[in-house]
Amino acid sequence: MDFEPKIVAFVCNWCTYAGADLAGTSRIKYATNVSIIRFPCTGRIDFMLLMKAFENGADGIIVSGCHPNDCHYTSGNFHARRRWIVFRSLLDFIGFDTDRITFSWVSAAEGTKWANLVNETTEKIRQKGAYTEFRNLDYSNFEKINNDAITE
Amino acid sequence: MENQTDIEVTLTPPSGAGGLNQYIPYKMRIANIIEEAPLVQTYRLEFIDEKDADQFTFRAGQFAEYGVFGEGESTFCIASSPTREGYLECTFRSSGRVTKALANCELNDIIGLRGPFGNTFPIEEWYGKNIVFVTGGIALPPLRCVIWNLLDQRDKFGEISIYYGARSVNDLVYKEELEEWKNRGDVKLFVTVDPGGETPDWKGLIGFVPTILEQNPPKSVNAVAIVAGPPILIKMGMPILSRNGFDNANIYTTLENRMKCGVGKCGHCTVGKTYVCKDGPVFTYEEVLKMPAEY
Amino acid sequence: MEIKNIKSSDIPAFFDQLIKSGKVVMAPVLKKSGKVFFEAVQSYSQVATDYIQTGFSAKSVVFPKVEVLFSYTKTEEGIELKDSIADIPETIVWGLRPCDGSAFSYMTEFFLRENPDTYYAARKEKTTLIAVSCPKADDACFCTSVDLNPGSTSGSDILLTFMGEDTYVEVMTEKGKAAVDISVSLFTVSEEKDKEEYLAKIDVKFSMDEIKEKIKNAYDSAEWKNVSMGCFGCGACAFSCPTCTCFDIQDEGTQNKGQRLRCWDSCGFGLFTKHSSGHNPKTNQTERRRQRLMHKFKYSVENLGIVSCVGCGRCIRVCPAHLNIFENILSVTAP
Amino acid sequence: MTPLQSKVAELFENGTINLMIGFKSALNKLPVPFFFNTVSRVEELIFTPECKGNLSVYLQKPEVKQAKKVGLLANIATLRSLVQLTSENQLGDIEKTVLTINAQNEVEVFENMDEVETYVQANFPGYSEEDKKLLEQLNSMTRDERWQYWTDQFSACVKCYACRAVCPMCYCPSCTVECNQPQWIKVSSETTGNLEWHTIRAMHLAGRCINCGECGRICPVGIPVHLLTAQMNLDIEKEFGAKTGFSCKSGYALNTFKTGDKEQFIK
Repeated sequence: MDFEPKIVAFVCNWCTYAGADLAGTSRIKYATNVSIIRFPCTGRIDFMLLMKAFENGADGIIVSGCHPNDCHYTSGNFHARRRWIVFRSLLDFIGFDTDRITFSWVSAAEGTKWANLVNETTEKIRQKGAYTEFRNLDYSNFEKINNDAITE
Repeated sequence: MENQTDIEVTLTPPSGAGGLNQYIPYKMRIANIIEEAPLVQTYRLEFIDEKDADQFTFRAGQFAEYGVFGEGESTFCIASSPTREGYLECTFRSSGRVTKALANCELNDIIGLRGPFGNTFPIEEWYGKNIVFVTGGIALPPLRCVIWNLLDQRDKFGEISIYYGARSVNDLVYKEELEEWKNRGDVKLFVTVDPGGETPDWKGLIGFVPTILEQNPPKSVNAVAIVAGPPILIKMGMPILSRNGFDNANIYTTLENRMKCGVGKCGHCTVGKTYVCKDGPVFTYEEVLKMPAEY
Repeated sequence: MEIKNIKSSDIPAFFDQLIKSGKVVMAPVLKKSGKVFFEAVQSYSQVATDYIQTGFSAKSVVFPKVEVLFSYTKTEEGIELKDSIADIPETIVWGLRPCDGSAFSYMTEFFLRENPDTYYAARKEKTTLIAVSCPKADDACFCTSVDLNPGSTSGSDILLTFMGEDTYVEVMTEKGKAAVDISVSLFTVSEEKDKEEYLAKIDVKFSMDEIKEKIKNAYDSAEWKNVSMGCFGCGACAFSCPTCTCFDIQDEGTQNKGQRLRCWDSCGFGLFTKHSSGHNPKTNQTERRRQRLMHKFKYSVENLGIVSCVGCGRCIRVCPAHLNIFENILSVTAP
Repeated sequence: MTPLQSKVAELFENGTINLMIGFKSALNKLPVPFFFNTVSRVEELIFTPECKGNLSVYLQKPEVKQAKKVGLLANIATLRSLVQLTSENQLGDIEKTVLTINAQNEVEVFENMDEVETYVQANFPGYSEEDKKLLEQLNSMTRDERWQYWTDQFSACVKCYACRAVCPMCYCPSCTVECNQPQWIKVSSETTGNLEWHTIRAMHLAGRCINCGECGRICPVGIPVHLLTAQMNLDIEKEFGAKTGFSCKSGYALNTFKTGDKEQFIK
């Protein structure tokens, strides 16, 4: 069977979610691999949620919200941006495959951009393959435990 | 430490839940759910495997580990009486991860049960004596097991009195059974609620359990008292009974500490050198006085 | 007990025979961090020889940091439970110190005397312990104070003592004999020798009998606060301790599939005793540290007749605050 | 009596402090934290180059908070933590007297946090040579090599949480690892969960860590965990120009923003 990547999108309610909605109502076709999780604001997207998504089987992640200066709560996305900069460089320092997380600004009017973003991300992750590197890290070699049950 | 002797490592299966392995639970079906009070529920559990049901016996005072697969295990007493065969009942309040998951279970769901663990109330030694129960809040369930055990052989005991209190009228558990005990005529029942917890139509007593106990002191002659409750009630209730002339060896309590294994290995429940799970949970006041107050 | 001799130059050959027997061989390995830990090895060249004490004890062979108690799968008929006792491998532990060996005696008493623990029993049954006596020691070692010494055979199946060209082999048990028999040609029968000159010299810090007596009344000592104030409440001492056996039981997975695990736990953690109601019987670090020390020197004596501290000194070496167990015990038992 | 001891004795006698936190020597020669509330024990107090521990952690202890007037013997790392803790409003309710021995080997008593800040800024420590070398090594590795390095390190972690316990910046009364609804960090110790724990720890400390290096120094399995936050601090200083433990008013770099923050990866 061909590999179908699982993509989880963490999006803000006011821009990207509405943008995805617009893509839908405009009948733009895009990859069905994405599962959207709606947040009140990008400022609410905790980095731990991204880690948990990878742990539970995501192969790629999209994080998206309002363009700078467009935040419904004025500054949520500015805070988020700082945090992403740091988080991304931390992941990079650990050797985590940061290419699997796509950060983007998608406004409520950018239905096409959203569709393209999903398509591109899906294609990129399809090339990369399943992200087992992270979720199938063995229990330490001292006591090897079958970890299959968890990552189903 | 040269005096250590190597003991033979035996591979004989230890007897525990599941017959072979004390960490493997019995599978139980939830046969009935009763809402007792806000966040408090009683589950009636039946064995899925009849062999397990035949093998399983317990006595008043023992507890078990109730497990929700994927969430973990939680410890509470068996609330039904061993005289009522064919099922087990447990009453719990949702407060942590496991109890919340347990509360979310539905009728006919399968949960795990390990046990019975711990020691028991020496009910045979109490024949012919007057029995006093002192308890509060969610601590009635462990004593309900004893109470029904005694009531089912009512003629063997003298006077039975029950002091029970809760934060508010709504928080009283086993409301129907309290009514039943009140109407039996052979049980002296003092039901109280904490000041401020009463409703306009509340006819019972108002006050904390220790206060009610001091105002209506039980007779200590030929009597046995059993105290169960939150740690504060145990720490306050037992001295009151002792002052009222109860012999310290005749005041029983059932302690409950955080537990994980139930068989005296995991170390969570220790009170000094004592493992509540295997040396307890039933202790007399005499024994409690010798232990540090780590409960 | 049998006493044998092997040429020190033949030790690698003996070791390789053990590996060839197909069992998992755990031996001390020098890690990048400069510390020595037990690890499964494939050849004698990986084995560290110049070390005082391994960072962690070998207890994880019989009491792993994470053990699967069983796995569960939801099926149409109900729930299927499966334990993995049959998968436990035969294991040889090479190069543990005599103190660790006697820690196994304690653990065996603790886990198997009453309500025998299924998993410990299964693992211990399949484990052979080949100890090596200590040629040197450091400031943290105090086995001689807990009535052991750098050449104690207690708990081990075989004890090796390097004596220059020869290595003195004390075969204590049938399991030890079986391990020696794998390469029987390498061993010759030996007369009993005095190991003393090849063993580390460790000062006796206190008299165990005196401490046992004095600690009976130590619970209320005001010194507990002084010796515990520096404690951060981490689990380093408990996890590195060869006789700390407390554990937590945790489920991992979904409602449909997953496993129940038992993981190491430490009485130093604030959550260890905390009830879900929020009540905590041991409210502060003083009480928690008292529990740990009293357990080692008093409670285990009362419950099993054994002092459960073996004087390996690990808790002293790993403690972030450098708290010193024997110094603390001396303080709280001081009149 | 050393000058330090007589100074502390003086502070006790004039009622400035009623609890002193310092170091004393233990039987195995390593300095242990030393808490005393009477002048009679002052002669056990020491301060040597081996006293690397960060005593500011103890200021969060309930027993210490109760004492109200606390004397604290501080090395430069401790002083930096005090500065950072002050900027995070964590030291409000403790009346503390901070002492150190400066480069000229003189006892210095700080009247207030401004003086501590001035001292810290004048003596601001850089990274140790060893850490610099390791960071350089790691940064020159390929991504896969770094992944290999860190997963290998984290597989050894036993989740004793000593790194959290010794950290002066980990002052939350209830840590994420203690929350089990939901269970963010697995209780069991296995590589994925360990990696998550160290990532979340590093993120929570990024821009707040004062580089004392305690967490790496005390790790019982020798994981250089301090490098994670050390690297984050370098990045944050480069990106946002914020220094930790430098000023009592600097705040927390991730708690603020500039509209002009630059990045290349958001499409």
